[in-house]
Amino acid sequence: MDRRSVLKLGAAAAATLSQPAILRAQSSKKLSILTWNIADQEALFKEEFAEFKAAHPGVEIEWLDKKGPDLPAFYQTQLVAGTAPDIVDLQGEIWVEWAANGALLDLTPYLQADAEFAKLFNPDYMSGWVYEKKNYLVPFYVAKTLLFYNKLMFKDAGLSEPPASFDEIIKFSEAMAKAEKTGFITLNFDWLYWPLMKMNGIELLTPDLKKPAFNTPEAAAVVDRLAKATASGAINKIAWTGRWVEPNGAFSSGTVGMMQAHSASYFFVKGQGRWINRDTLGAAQAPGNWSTPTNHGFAISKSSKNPDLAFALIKLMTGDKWATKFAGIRRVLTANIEADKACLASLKEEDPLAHAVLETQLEHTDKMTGNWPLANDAQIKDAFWPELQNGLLGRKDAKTALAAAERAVTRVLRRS
Amino acid sequence: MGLAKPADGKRVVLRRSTRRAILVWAFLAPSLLIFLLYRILPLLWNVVLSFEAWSPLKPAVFIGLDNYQEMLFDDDVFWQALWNTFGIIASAPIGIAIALGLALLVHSNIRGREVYRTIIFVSYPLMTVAVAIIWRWMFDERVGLINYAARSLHLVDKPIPFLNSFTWALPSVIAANIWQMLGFYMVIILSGLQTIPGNLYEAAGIDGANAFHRFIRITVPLLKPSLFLCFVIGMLNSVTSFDLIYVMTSGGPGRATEILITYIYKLGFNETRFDYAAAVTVTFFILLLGITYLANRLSGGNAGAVERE
Amino acid sequence: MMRQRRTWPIHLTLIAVSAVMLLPFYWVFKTSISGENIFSYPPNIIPRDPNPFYYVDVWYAIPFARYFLNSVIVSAITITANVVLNAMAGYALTQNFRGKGFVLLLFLSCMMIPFQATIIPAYLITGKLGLLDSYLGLSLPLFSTIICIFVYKAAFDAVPRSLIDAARVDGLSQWTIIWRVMLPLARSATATNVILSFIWSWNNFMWPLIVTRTPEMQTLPLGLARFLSYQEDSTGALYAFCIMVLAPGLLLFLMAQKEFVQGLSAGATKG
Amino acid sequence: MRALFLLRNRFVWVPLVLFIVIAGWNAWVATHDHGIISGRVVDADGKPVAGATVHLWVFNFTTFVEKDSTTTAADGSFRFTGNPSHNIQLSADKADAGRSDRIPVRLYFASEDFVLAKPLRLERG
Repeated sequence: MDRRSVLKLGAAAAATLSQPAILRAQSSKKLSILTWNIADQEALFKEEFAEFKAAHPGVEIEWLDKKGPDLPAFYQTQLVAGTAPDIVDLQGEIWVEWAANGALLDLTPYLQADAEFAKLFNPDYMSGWVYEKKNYLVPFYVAKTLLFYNKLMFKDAGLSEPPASFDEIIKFSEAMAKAEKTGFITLNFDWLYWPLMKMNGIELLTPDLKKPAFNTPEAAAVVDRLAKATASGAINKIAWTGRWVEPNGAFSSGTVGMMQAHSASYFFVKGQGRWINRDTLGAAQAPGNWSTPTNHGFAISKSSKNPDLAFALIKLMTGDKWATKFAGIRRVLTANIEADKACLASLKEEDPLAHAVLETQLEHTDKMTGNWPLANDAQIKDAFWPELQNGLLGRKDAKTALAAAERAVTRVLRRS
Repeated sequence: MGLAKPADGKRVVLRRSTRRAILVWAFLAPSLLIFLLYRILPLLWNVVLSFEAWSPLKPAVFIGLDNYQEMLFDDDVFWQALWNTFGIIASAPIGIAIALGLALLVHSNIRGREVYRTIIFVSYPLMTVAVAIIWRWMFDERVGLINYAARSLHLVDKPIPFLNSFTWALPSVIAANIWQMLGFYMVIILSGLQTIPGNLYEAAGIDGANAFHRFIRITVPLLKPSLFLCFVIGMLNSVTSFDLIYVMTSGGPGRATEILITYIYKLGFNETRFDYAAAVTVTFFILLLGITYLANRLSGGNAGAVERE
Repeated sequence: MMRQRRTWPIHLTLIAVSAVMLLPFYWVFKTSISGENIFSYPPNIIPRDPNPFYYVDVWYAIPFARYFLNSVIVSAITITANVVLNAMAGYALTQNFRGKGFVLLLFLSCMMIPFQATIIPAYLITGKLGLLDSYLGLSLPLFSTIICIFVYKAAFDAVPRSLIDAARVDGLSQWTIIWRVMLPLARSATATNVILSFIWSWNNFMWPLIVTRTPEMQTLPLGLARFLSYQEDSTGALYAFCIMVLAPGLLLFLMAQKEFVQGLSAGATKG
Repeated sequence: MRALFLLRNRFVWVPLVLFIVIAGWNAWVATHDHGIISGRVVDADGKPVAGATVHLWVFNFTTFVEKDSTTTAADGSFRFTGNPSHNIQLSADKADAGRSDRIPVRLYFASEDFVLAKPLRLERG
């Protein structure tokens, strides 16, 4: 094989291989939608898209799905390259930063123009998507933390009711902890542990969100108690080190008394814990009814060429018909009032436990915490959490840890 | 794509030396192009960015050395990550030492050496993400094999939460890294051993030098190039082993396993601070360059793969 | 060669080490075929009622065949490119020419640039080339790798000059000499190139994550990563997936390991 | 002769073996994926039950949802066609004869033809 044929080969290969990208480059009436680790619903989405295309002939829809931790990285590279998907499904508070930086489209005009549609949703959840009086997202599916408890372990420890106060959480945990067993565990990403602080009246920042407010003697006392309880094994260490699989796995192994987690955990736990049924698993509100949401909502990229189409698609996907279908299959609440009613109604018979869990998601929606509209939420989290972790795991004493955290957070706040 | 035209003057009549030069550069061109596109340009991009304030949606503003200033004087995470990185670099020799020992054993012509070599090497080709998953679980506090073994042998009475403890997290990650690199080191060292003429040993044997002396006087000096190569590749492999830490601990607990590469990634993609991340990147690059240079000097210069006419 | 002595201590040590190297494999395999909840303690050493159902789950949980195909295609492209480009570069480096030292230095410093840190610009460049979300875009950054270049350089250095001169006298062109004389003699270097570039492209995680857009272009590592943060209990499936992802690499390695190790050794010492 | 020699090269025979195995497996799948699930329903004392309702539950994300149902024939046998899944459960009930517990069934590939070895046993209460 001589030089020329090698070159030909190379050229040919190059041509064919770069084809797809080039083709995708054109085509104007195209919507691309990026979802957050929910590839399991492909069938449903395909149906929805089909209906949408029927209503809007000539529109093609490109559906992308990325796993949780990877989606932000992906979306950012897309932003930089100016190829951001029209619609993006965002979790937690990550949207605020992009909204503040002008990556996302302000949906308020659309929602005002279509009051009927706006009314479909639970106002408390809806208000979670507002930054500087502008509404940037439409709820896709919602979840907030609750307290799961292992009734078997409660019985063994002579306990009947779920804890009604922070003190009781600690007391119960100590009562249940022995050998392999520990009393309490919590998810810790996205501020999901914050109810523990809030129920002790601790605030992260001053009301104007300009200065840290958490470095107080009270806070130090709380962190200290948590640290001591962790050291003694009353609280499971994984509460402060695990991410998703570890804490849920630990709880579903039946050796942890209580778990503070959002409703999505139920299905993971149910899948793994053979011991779980109506009589053995309890679902209650955390003391003070405080909870931290991790909601999913649809936003529209400002760079979108056809925002109206994009909003139309969001409307279709979150409207009563499809929201109901989605809630039914995925067993989640959507903040779409009708859909959630239907979902709960059907679950009451089919899966009373799931019903009990999801019911908590619609109670006390006014008592949500840990979801501050901060443009630099991620940076504050990265500054705050590792230091708090030092305190909780007894590497530093509570005071020093909080002081260090305060320094770090102040730096972030000063920067922006 | 990539295949540039080697313009060797078959038809055009040129002086041989010129033709050679053209051919050489033509042959180098494609590779150089790739490195230019995916290594050098990105590096320059980082260098420029490190003097600016920029986020994907805001225009870049020149801010001089502010990023570097913050990094050096106002960011303890950077220092933590830096020390951890050093820790990992320092661990490379451990792996190399073990590999050297194994290589010597395998090198002594015993039966089944091929089998041993294969087994020891087999961990290298594995996908790092998978390795990380495997080891995250080997180290697991409750059901990890290591804890299980330690407890059944009554070495410990309480399981050790390796990846969740500030003291153990980094060593655990390092162990996993060594586990993966061991075979690679060994093969390179083995090949080094094979190049050592046996008669040298015989001569030494006649001089009555014992095994240890032979090792110190003959083996080690002649292995320098291989050892250097091990160190450089091993170091680069470990300090850029992003997947491993990303999956095993993602830098935690606290910042216990945060190394520069993971920190750079977090700065960029979690905190959208590409400008600051660029500053760290540049520092990181200079650091690696410096260490490699030192290692080269220590191994008596011009060693290993660097250059050889 | 060292003096012969009792070999059983050596065997003992090596067997112990081998055990350490192999145990993780066994443990993962065991879990992937036994349905037990891995959070139960104590774990059993031998799998209880082994079954392949986790593998079935994986197969249907993601479009495995598609991801697999993508990985294979990308790897194939990368391997071809590596063999060709590295052989060329390696050959060039065997020649003496002005600026050689500089090139060597450049190559070496290129090794020091961590790829994770260059993702954004690399992404932009790939975008400019119009290669986003295409096989070529996925493999381009790995088209040429420094270590492999040195492996080839070493192999070519090993070719006796006399042979080449003889060929020249016979009036063979540079090109023919490379194709007909050098490459055949550098077989082990080629093996090394094939395997290393395969490993690197097959295991590549960060780059595909960023550069692929549509599900149709995803590669296996991305599928693997997806299992890490999945809603349902997928731990067993996760390890099944690990096995399924590792198998091809291991197979190729075991098949070509002899040439591979040779090539690597050559590169390491004569490099 | 040449061919035989080639077969001795592991880069030839390993892929070859793989190919044959895969081809064989696919052939098997292609001929056994009608999604036919059949079995029998008996009552507490093992007598076949006619006219019992059998439910086919299919795994969907985190839960099993009812995909299909049928009634048993005189000999207590039932037969589903077009089962799409690889991870299903079967249960039966009849007004006067009680209900069976859900039997999980794992298949080696989606919509594999399957015959339930142990009949579904209806229990009162």
